Amino acid sequence: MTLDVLLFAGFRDAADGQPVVTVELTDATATGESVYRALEARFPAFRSLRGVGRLALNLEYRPMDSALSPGDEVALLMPVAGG
Amino acid sequence: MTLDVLLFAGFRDAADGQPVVTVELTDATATGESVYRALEARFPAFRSLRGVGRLALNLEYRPMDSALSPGDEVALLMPVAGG
Amino acid sequence: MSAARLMVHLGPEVIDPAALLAAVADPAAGAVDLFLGIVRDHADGRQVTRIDYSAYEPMARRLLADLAEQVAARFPVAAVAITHRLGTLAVGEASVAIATSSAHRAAAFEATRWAIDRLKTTVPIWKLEHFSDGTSASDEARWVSGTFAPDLPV
Amino acid sequence: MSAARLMVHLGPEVIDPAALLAAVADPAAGAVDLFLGIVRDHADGRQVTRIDYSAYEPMARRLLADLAEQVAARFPVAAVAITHRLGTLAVGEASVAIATSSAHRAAAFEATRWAIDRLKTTVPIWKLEHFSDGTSASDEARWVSGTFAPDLPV
Repeated sequence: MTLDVLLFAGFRDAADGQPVVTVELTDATATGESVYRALEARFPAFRSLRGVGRLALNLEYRPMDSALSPGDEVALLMPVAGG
Repeated sequence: MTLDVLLFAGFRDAADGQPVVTVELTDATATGESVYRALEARFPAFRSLRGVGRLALNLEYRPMDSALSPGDEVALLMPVAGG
Repeated sequence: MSAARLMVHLGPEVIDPAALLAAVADPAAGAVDLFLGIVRDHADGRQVTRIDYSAYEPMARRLLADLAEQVAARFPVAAVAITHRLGTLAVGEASVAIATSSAHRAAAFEATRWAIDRLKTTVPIWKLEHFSDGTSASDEARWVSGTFAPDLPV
Repeated sequence: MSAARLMVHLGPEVIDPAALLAAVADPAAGAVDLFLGIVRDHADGRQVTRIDYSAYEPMARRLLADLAEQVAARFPVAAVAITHRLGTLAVGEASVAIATSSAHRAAAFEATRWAIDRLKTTVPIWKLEHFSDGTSASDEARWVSGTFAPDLPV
């Protein structure tokens, strides 16, 4: 399954500044965890950020092991710092 | 000793609407208490307000038994309700 | 902090929140909290039509200035602004405004709340509430019952 | 109270506190509390020159709307207004404004404070702080370290 992953703040920096990265997921059941592993494989900077971020799935926070479907809007979020 | 007493809110109403009442104090040491007794003697409505108010002496809260001197600015204050 | 900037005002002028926000603006402040006390349309289940605010003005001005100093002494604020209005106010009008600024938000929230609590129990201001029972001819007024802070001399 | 009026906004426009105060005006409200978050000139002892605010905009808008509803469900408020700014902000500019109105003041203070605490740990907004060491050529930037509310799914 191919998914676009939206990246912000430190995660975007870790992906060489790209706001959207397309990943190919080969797991039988693709999850947020699969996305993270795919990003780590491509961008080593993601390794040191492991466990820091959260998964957003269709504009909602969801557990990192949530199953993903084609067409889902997927994003990885660094700890938020608004205000 | 003759003193002008400033009255506000419910105390002014109790003095038939007068904002300033001049009282003649005959106590050897005139205090806020002397003022209150003089007002009670002239305006019976002060009797039911006994213990409710506070003495202001030269723009500061002071104990009701504070000694007063000629020229002092004396006021009786109902419980405050600003804001 | 004794270096805090202080502004107080008591008078019949309409309260301008922007003026208070400008008074507490400070490059070192990351937080501003502004409280407005407003004449509301009901009290004890009755319809309020307006409130007359009166004060022992020279003492109230002095205690407002003292209050601003106390706020600055108790909380790490950059600036404090307090305005209380006098005269006849319609429903929806602001009777009091307090703004504080501080580096971090906890101080501004706590300073502003302490200030309004303290103002209400120390500054010699009184309010005469006017009620209506809905008929245009009716007008009944009563002094809003007040409170003295427990530490004031008796 | 589900009848509370709610207003939220996220965008690059300069924040107008008067617009938030107007949005929470209500004849039944005796109290308004307005919080402003401001870009301050220092952080960790270093001189801040500006902050870039960015967001996952569609999710941030949705969570701001959710936040306003949660405030209205938790506190007896008449109205809630929340605005967060995006883009590059200079020192002294407001990045966020939250106003609430309520019959009595405790609810407005508590609702506004709860809202800003919750916003800071749930709404996907990030800030890139720019520092200066005092020489005009220097510009160093770092992401301000953030936090997730403990109840968010991991």
